[in-house]
Amino acid sequence: MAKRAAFDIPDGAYVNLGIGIPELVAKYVPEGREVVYHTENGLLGMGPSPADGEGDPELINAGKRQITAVPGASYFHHADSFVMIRGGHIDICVLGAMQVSETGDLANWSTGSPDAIPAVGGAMDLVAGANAIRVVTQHCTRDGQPKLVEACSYPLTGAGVVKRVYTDLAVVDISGDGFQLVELAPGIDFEHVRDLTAAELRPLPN
Amino acid sequence: MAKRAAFDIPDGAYVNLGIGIPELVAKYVPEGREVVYHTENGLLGMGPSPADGEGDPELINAGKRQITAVPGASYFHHADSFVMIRGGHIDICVLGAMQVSETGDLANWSTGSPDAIPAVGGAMDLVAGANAIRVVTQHCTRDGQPKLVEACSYPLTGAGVVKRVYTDLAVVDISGDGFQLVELAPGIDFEHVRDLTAAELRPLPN
Amino acid sequence: MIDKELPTAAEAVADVFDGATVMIGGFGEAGSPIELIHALIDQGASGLTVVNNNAGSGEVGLAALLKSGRVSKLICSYPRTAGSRVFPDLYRSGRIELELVPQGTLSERIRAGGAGIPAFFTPTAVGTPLQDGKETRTFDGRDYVMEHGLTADFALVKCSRADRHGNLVYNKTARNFGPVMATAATTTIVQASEIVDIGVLDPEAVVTPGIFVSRVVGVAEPALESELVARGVSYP
Amino acid sequence: MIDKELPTAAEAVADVFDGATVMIGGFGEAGSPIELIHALIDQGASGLTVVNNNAGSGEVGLAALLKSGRVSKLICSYPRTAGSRVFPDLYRSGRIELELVPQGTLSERIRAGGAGIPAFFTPTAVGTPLQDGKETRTFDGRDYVMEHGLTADFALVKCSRADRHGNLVYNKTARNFGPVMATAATTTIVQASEIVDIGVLDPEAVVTPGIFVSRVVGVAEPALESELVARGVSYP
Repeated sequence: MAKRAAFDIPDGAYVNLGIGIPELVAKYVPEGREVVYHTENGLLGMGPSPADGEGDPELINAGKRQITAVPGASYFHHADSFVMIRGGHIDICVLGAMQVSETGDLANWSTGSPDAIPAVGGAMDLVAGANAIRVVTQHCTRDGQPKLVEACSYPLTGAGVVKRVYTDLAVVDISGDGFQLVELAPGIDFEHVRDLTAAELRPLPN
Repeated sequence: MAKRAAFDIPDGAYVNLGIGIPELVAKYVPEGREVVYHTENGLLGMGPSPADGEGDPELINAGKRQITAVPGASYFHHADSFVMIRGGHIDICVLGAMQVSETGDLANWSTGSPDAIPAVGGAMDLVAGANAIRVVTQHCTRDGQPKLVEACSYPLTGAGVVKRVYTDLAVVDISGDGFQLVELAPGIDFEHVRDLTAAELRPLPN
Repeated sequence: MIDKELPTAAEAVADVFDGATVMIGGFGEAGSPIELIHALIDQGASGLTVVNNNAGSGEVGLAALLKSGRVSKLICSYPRTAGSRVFPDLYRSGRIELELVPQGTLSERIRAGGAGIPAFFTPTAVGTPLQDGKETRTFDGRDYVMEHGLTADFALVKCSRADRHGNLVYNKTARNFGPVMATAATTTIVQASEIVDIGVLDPEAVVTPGIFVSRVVGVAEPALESELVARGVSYP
Repeated sequence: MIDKELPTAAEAVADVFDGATVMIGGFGEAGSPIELIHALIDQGASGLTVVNNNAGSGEVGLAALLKSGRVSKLICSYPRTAGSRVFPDLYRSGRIELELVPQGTLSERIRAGGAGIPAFFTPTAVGTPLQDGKETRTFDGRDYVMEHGLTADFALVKCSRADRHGNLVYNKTARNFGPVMATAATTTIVQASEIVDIGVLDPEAVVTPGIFVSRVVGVAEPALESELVARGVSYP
């Protein structure tokens, strides 16, 4: 699904990738496209992980893993970094999700459990500011619960922000009118996806 | 009066000098004091005018005159420059004045004449933000009108902002209680200054 | 491949439309993108709202743009200029609207516009005529005025060196409004005295990251406004 | 003569008082001023409010400061850390207060504090639990939350190079919160890996101008948090 999401990233895009599966998107962007990756902790022009022993513990990404900087990169402080995000300068942000609602609400920061340590990071800023929010996630949770729902039961990261979801089963758009199937993964049929979606899923137009 | 004002600038101060007579203050700061001059168009560490033919038309002060930068200087953009001003990081700002009231109101940007081209520049930001606002000015206008008044008749630059005024006749503080004489210029007596001040002027304590 | 370089200033400003808001960098002549401004005069868009700290000098650059009659409104902190009659004449005859904004409020409004902040509170101008008609509010016993973020359709910016990504560095106090204006415009158009290969600019010292820049034009030896004015040049 | 250099971290943090608000730079270990934090633990001030993006790792640096019991409140965007039990234990047992702030709102609140802006509006957190209790307002049809500027009594910042004026440059993504925190504290205390002569730093590339810095301490070979954690070090 990261590969499928990568296919939709155009040449010249400024892109922020969330921690986890979304990070994999960078590996799959087709040859010939120049994409500039932003990491909210202060770097535009993020490159891949360093070779063994060549990293700098002060050159890390938002997931606090060592990275590199590509030619044409620039460093900046946190407030300037979020000028890029909040000000609408990031073209595409790819995030993970716990739940996505049929109106585009995203929940990806907290289960709301009173026992959990609340931690939000930059997710709320990203969903409020980036021009296109795309989600890459398994279609269901580990215990089989649908992540595409009528309304999120978890606390929101942002309301009405998600435009497209890439799962292991399908690509689904969120229009003004709910979930719209865009594409099925190889070997998957519509009924299977529909059954694992806890809201109405409109099929491909005939 | 610029010399007298310069005497009150301590070692290590960060100072912004207004256009005109206040600019002269820099020349008179006593030897051995290191003062850092800020110019709101983006330089900390402003030095004197360049030698003939050595200036850069893109290295200028707020009065748009060519200057130099001293070792330890730094350049920054306008928003960052006014972080320094509005955020209270400038220790002392020395400005000119058209009128100063006994409550510390300052008028120095407009006569309020309907025919005048209104132009404010950074004066309102400086008086709102710098830690100490000092005024250097002739005691009276060219046609003999007092500049120290009960209430300004010209539009204000800021209300209750001036703490001390240096004129050709005296040094006057503004306390919660109006104008307080601090010092007379050589050869000037109290009555003379009082007569040219359009508000109550308290004499030096006996 | 990202290549924001265009061959001429004319191509860079070709799509400026009538009625557009155009931020123009510079404090006096320092940082004034004079070749881009002249290209905009040639291009002919009218009814413009221009944001600049000043109102130009002589009859070149910004003053020439004003004189062309294509600017209906100027948002500005200090339109009084020694040696230029252009703005005073337009203003006194009611042919241009002026929005006077304190310099720090102007730069902060532009930064807010670029940062996605629609409004903020500032102590500047409290108790003065420039707070008239604006919302005020007290925080911790001090009064503040509410000011709004400012955005533009286009920004014209001058820098010293740029690369094809649009990473920029500036020359001394020519930096001034350029970096914030670059963030606040839908389309940011830059004239660079030098265009360098990607990777030449030190990532630690880039002032404007390329994400804020749409187009870059090389102008190897930009004209100096003061020199043109001294020679009595009038553009076009 | 301006000379902000102090010989030891202990002297630099000597006047931190009980109940002070202390901003601490760093994003994870990048930019974390670990020697200053350890000096603060030794110094003993308590009842502190600490502002940091995270909550530390292992039992060194920020995590050690939290473990010392001297922090009563943490203002933070992401206190969940792999491999540290310190914050979770304090939080679950009610021994520390947490103010959770989205990362961009946190950095903007700090910038606003340093810029003399008491409040601003942001779209971040609208429609989420983190807008609860906050004023909201609609501009141009979109909803925004009002957030307040954040200031501190002290800021502890790590940089790569400094001079005696307090001009600073940073190393790569260790820059993060340092520059804005330096503007927002009454007293900004910096640990620099190198202190250079005045005039060595390029004026075009200074990131934090000296006006924002109160004290500089040279720490030639700063410890790496991850290395200390890997070795199981617990401070003190």
